Amino acid sequence: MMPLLKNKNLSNLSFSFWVGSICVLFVFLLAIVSFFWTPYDVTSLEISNRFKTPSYNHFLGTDHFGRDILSMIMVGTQTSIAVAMVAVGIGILFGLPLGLIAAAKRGTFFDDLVMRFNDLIFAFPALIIAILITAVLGPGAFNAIIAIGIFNIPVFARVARGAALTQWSKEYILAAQVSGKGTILISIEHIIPNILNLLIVQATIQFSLGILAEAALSYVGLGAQPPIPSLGRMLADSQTMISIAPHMAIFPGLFIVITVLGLNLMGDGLRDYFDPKLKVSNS
Amino acid sequence: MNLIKVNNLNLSIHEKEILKGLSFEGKAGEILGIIGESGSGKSMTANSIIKLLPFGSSVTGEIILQNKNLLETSEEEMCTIRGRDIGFIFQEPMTALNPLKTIGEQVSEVIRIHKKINKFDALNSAATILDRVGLPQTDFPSTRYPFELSGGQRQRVVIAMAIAIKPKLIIADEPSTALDVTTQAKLIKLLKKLVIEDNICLIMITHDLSVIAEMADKIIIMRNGEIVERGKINILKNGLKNDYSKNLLKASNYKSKNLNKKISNQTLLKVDNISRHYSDNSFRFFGEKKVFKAVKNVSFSINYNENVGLVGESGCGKSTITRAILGLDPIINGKIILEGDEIKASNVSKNIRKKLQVVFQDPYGSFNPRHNVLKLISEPLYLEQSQISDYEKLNIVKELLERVGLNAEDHKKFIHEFSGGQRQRIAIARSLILKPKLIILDEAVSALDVSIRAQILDLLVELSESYGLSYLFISHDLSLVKSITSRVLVMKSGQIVESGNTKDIFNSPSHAYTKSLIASSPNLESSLRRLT
Amino acid sequence: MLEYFFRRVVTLFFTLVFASIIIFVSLEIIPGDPASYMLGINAQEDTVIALKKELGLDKPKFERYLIWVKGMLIGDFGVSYTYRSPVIEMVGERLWVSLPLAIYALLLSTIIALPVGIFAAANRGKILDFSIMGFTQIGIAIPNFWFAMLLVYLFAIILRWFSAGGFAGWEDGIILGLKSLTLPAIALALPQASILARVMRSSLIDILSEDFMKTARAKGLSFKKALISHGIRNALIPVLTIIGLQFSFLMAGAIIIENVFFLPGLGRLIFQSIAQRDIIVVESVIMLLVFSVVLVTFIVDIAYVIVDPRLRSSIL
Amino acid sequence: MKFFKNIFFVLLVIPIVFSVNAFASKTDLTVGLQLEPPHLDPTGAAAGAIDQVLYSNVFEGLTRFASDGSIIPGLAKSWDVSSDGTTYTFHLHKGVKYHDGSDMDANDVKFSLDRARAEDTTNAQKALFAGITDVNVIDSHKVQVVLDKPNGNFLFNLAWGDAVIVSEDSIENIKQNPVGTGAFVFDNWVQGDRIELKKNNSYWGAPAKLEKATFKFISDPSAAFAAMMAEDVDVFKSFPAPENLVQFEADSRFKVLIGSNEGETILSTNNKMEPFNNLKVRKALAHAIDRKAIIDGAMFGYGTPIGTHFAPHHPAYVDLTGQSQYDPELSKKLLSEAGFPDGFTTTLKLPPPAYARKGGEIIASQLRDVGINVEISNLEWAQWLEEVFRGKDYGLTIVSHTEPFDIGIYARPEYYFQYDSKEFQKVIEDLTAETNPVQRTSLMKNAQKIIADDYVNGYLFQRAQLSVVNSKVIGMWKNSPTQATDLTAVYWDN
Repeated sequence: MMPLLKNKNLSNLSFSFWVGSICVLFVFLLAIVSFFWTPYDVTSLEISNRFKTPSYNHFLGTDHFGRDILSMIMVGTQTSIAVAMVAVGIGILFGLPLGLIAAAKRGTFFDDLVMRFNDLIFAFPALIIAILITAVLGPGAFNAIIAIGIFNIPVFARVARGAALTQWSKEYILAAQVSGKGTILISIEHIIPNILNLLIVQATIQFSLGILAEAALSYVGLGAQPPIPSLGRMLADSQTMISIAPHMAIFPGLFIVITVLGLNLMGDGLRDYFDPKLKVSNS
Repeated sequence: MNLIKVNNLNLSIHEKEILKGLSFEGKAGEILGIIGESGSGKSMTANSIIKLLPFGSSVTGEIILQNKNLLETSEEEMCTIRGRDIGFIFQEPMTALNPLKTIGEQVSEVIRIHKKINKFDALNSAATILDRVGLPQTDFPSTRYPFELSGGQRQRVVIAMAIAIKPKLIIADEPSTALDVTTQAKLIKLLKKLVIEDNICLIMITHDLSVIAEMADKIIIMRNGEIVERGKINILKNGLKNDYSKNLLKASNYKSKNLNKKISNQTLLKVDNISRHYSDNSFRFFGEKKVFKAVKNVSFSINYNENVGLVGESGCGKSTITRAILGLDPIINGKIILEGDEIKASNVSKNIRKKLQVVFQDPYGSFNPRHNVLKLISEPLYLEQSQISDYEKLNIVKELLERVGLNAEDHKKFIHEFSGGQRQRIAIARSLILKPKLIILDEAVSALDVSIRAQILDLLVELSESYGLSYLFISHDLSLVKSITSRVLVMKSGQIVESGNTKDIFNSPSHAYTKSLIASSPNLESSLRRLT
Repeated sequence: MLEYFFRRVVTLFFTLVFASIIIFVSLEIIPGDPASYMLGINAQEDTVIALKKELGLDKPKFERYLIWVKGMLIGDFGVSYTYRSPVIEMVGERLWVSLPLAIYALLLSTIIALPVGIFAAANRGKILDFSIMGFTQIGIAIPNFWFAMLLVYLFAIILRWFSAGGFAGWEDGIILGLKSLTLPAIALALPQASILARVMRSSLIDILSEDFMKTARAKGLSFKKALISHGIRNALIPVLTIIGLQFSFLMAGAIIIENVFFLPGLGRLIFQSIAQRDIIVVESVIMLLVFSVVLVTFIVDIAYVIVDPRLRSSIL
Repeated sequence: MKFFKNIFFVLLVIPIVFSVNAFASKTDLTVGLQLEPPHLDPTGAAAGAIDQVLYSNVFEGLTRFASDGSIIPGLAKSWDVSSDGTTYTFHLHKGVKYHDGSDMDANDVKFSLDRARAEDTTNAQKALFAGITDVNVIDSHKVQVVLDKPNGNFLFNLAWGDAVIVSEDSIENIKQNPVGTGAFVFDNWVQGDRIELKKNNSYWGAPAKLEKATFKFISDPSAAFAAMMAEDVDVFKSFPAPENLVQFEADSRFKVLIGSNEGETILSTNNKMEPFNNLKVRKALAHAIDRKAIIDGAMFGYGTPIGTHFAPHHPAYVDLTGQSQYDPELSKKLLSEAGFPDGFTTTLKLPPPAYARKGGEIIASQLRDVGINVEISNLEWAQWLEEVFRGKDYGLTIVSHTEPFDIGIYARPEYYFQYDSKEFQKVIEDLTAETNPVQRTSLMKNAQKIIADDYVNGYLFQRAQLSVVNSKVIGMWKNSPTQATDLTAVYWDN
């Protein structure tokens, strides 16, 4: 990211970017802290202490097993972030090369194949495929990653291909070809750096979608398994208790919203920054 | 009586001064030429008159159209003035029309905005107007969509919209720049005709002095938002006082120092009967594949130390030939031979590549924006078999930078820090680094302002002499070819229709197409000669 | 045109064939089978085998695939393993919930989003635009099932305006039916409306910077009129894609919302059938959803051609 | 603003308008159930949901369960047993008609029993009929059933939903259109939503008091809560969210029925797997579990602790919970003795019901306290059946065994706990052959003790039968000796 920012002024970053960054930073910080410390142990239950409303001892109250909701959220956020991040990684790892090769071989059979493959995956309702995958492999964080990751592949393939195509039509690519550089070298040396900003923006969007997807999967019980807390499962657990302990439903949901909102705002801010044409203040 | 009078017009956008104290006026039946290079503020002048300015603009001064100060007119009233009293013609005919509406709808819309008239009648009068601008209903029914028309035809539609309710003032902002010369000539004729017939005041904005010289009655030369020269058109003939305008005139009338090099009679490049077809790759069930024959059986050769021009209008197949010679696209028959080695797209050896370089048209798109100049210029060194140390690389690049007229320390900078002309110098430096035998200059100076264009052409001439280079100089502009090539090839629809000694072709073209090309290119020299 | 149409139909067909293979194979490798599920923990091994035979599960995989595909081609989707009733009937009944819900949600989101998006684009850069965009960001960030829970909590448990779930059915009148679909439709529509409003806005802003918008102004149209007569129609093209995608998303994506509100729709059917290993139902429903996605894309493409004369001629 | 007020008003009025007829004497009842039956043939699937709707309402057997779990005559008004205990002669009620108007007679009984025990039957409880060697029609209302050996459970077996009498004529469409002899006639099934029954006006016995009964399927606990609160349903059988019962108890519109059912909830243990093949480890497991915490945490206090696999409301029940008191220190000691001072790692595979999922989390936490590291994986039923039940690929699992009187499963060494005790198998063999009630009781007590001594499984609790009922509804069963919602005697009190 740094080389992208090199020639630009950070003060051009929009207000929404900073708001988003603060949200994301806050959530990430909580998640990182939870590796070392949480206010309470999330694996030990104290049934007699259940359904406590927010108080000094438990900032966000306790759940139906008497666990501290703040601690649960901290660790749950960590799970969400990990799942979504790796899923985005999968998408980039497979999608980017596919898209780059398709763009380099534009108009060929391979290109067509990649595009048809994309269409095929897009034709499946995402959640249902995720359910199928977890039904085949069994529920769990790892399989949730695969299920979400698979849908990221065509997304990145499409973005990379589209962005790379505009680069391929530019004359500097011809100049590189005239300098004897091959497709792969050109893709690495010229294409990737020039489409990186689009990829970063897409990655933040997919990241936020991944968090939502992870929440949805664990809400239906297909995400990380207990005793690992996850925000989606906390919501699922709270559902029958919403009339007795609404705080159990409100806080985990709020955290999902903050995380996703933060990432989206950041992504938007970055997009405006990279592509001033879209900036609001212009014309 | 002046139709329009602009008094001390100042414009700033976001606190930045764009226009400084402009004053000028125009009479009915008169063509006022505003000329200036990019960034001179000429387009903003036009936009100020119709008050369609970007967010954050502030204007002071007076713009008086028929006793009404437009700057004090409400937006509501401006809506009734735009289109009715002021017609506007934009530069980009390709995008100036709404793609989803027929040309008839778009022309009739102007009428319907300003006159109470039903749709049917409006469409009928639109048809008449389209006929008047040279789009007769028989050939161009008003149910056509813009995409069904060529650039020149679209520009006629834009003109039709501008003159639809016979406004007294028409502002044309670079109306012919994006068009081929033959089309441009016809459009200029049309505009002149309309000015006379409707007694219009036409403000013609352009960067091209030769266009202005051919049609304008009065002229304003702008630079950095200021008027540097003004007067009757005949001031172009020895009446210019300002240095800048003198230079501009000189550059527009560019003649290179006479080419002073000995052309070898040995063949460097031989293009032998090549063809290239494009077809859409998609699988079809019915009918044959649509095949577009971009290049049909083209043959020519270039000798050592020879500059050859290749001229043709857009879409004639020039770029296809460039790509074929560079080995980027396969050809379907024929051979391309460089110093005895055949260039095949599937496998171009490093050895061949080293002899062949290229400079492209677009000074912005020709460089990877994320690399510094050192890396950009030294990229072709990839073709050198032997390792070149970074130190050596740096020295070569520094030397080249100075050779093309830039500062040696510029190697650290990134491409966005340079102007268009400087970029083109960098592109030339890049093409020289391997000391190639042949450089293809694909519209290499077309995107540059005239004054800079002259400098680059000078540089190219000088380099070709000192390095013993051969050029294949590709251009749509005959006048450019004339000055730096000794032989010229004229191309039309994928074929070479005429070729021969540059002077001979200019003096006595034999093919009808060449004749029309020469006739329609605006010729500053002859225009000036006509002036009194 | 005919050829274009024909080619699109062929791609559509191949997509469906591949989809059917993927669906069949993945469902084959899911552990568990419907026979043992139905017979429970006291069943004897021979009973399970007998039931498998009765259900036709003893046939080779490839043969079963062919039977399934052949059946679909003639409109016979087979008989549910657990319910023993024709799949097509079950799906048909569920469609009467899912389809109205999807349309309801789509209408809601379109009716809200398009004006909001246009409004924001017309006022871009102003505080109003800024706050609208802020709201849409929040709308996108809210997980719809959580939003659904909050709706239930507020409107069903606290205010008791709506029932918390279930579907009243259409027999007792359209109003009652719509009433039970209202909360789910709102929950579904919120993120969709947010996305749509954003797309509408940015698409319109793109169009506003086009040269022809300036032409329109130069003709004497006011900003508002130029926006309406030249901007919106051009800006609608990308919006159309999103609406198309949303429709298929709403059909399938309602799965969680249907669970929250306990609506007997396709999503619930699929969930339940996977749990019961009623493979033939799962296969057919997924196939139907894939088909609807492909079909909607197809329709959107055709709609493009109708809206955009450039495309109309390029495929002639 | 006014517009919204109007809408608000309309929305308020709609339910009032529709509930006007509630003031008249109500003869229709809506019963909420969590699970929808897959189809409507009680003799063709294990799903308890089928019996929940149809048992005794639509279909009847020769004998039937009474609300207290005792066996009473059904379609057979009486029976004779031969002295060797192998031949039963059933005397059928006369004038019994199927809902399609045809007569029910001895041939139907023969058909039903022969169908259930046939080679290629798909009856989920085929074992119930395993001992039958012959079914003979003596006359139109007399049937003789011959067993290979005496079976003390035989009349009990015939009371199961899987043994109901069906007609040969209607068998083909039974899954969609069940035709029985009961007090209610199947009327309509809106799949995914509800099943409607209506009163059988030509019922052979005491006619139903309700004209119409609707079973509405609401699987989601919070939706169930809301539906009940909104009085969309009048009765919720087996209410799925015990956490919400407090609110119903506090509300005079409702009453909460807390009864017993046959669900022994146990921590099933793979007895053949290391280290659970070690008695000490199993004993350590038993002492590591705090039943009260589980009942409180998973069932919100509703449930009875058990110390063996037997229903506490059964007369022969022995309270053996003292043998496996919560004692983590003892548990750790036992683990050390067994050679696991640092504990070990095992799997806990949980089926979908809340008692298993929530109980599992609690047990995992309790076992962690004594050093046993538990990896939880949540499975769907189909997966659970494949992996755990049939594949025996598990260390621990939690499941509720809902079949009535099912201690006999411990005598099956191939059963998924893989408990193989010759002593226990002998006791069950004797019990099956024994018809003397006193002897039977003593054998049952003995059986309970053996499995408790062997700590075969962790015995957690007997599930409570929790139903929420509109306080004006009279006659709902409190207990659930079998999965049934007997509506034949239910009525509205005005």
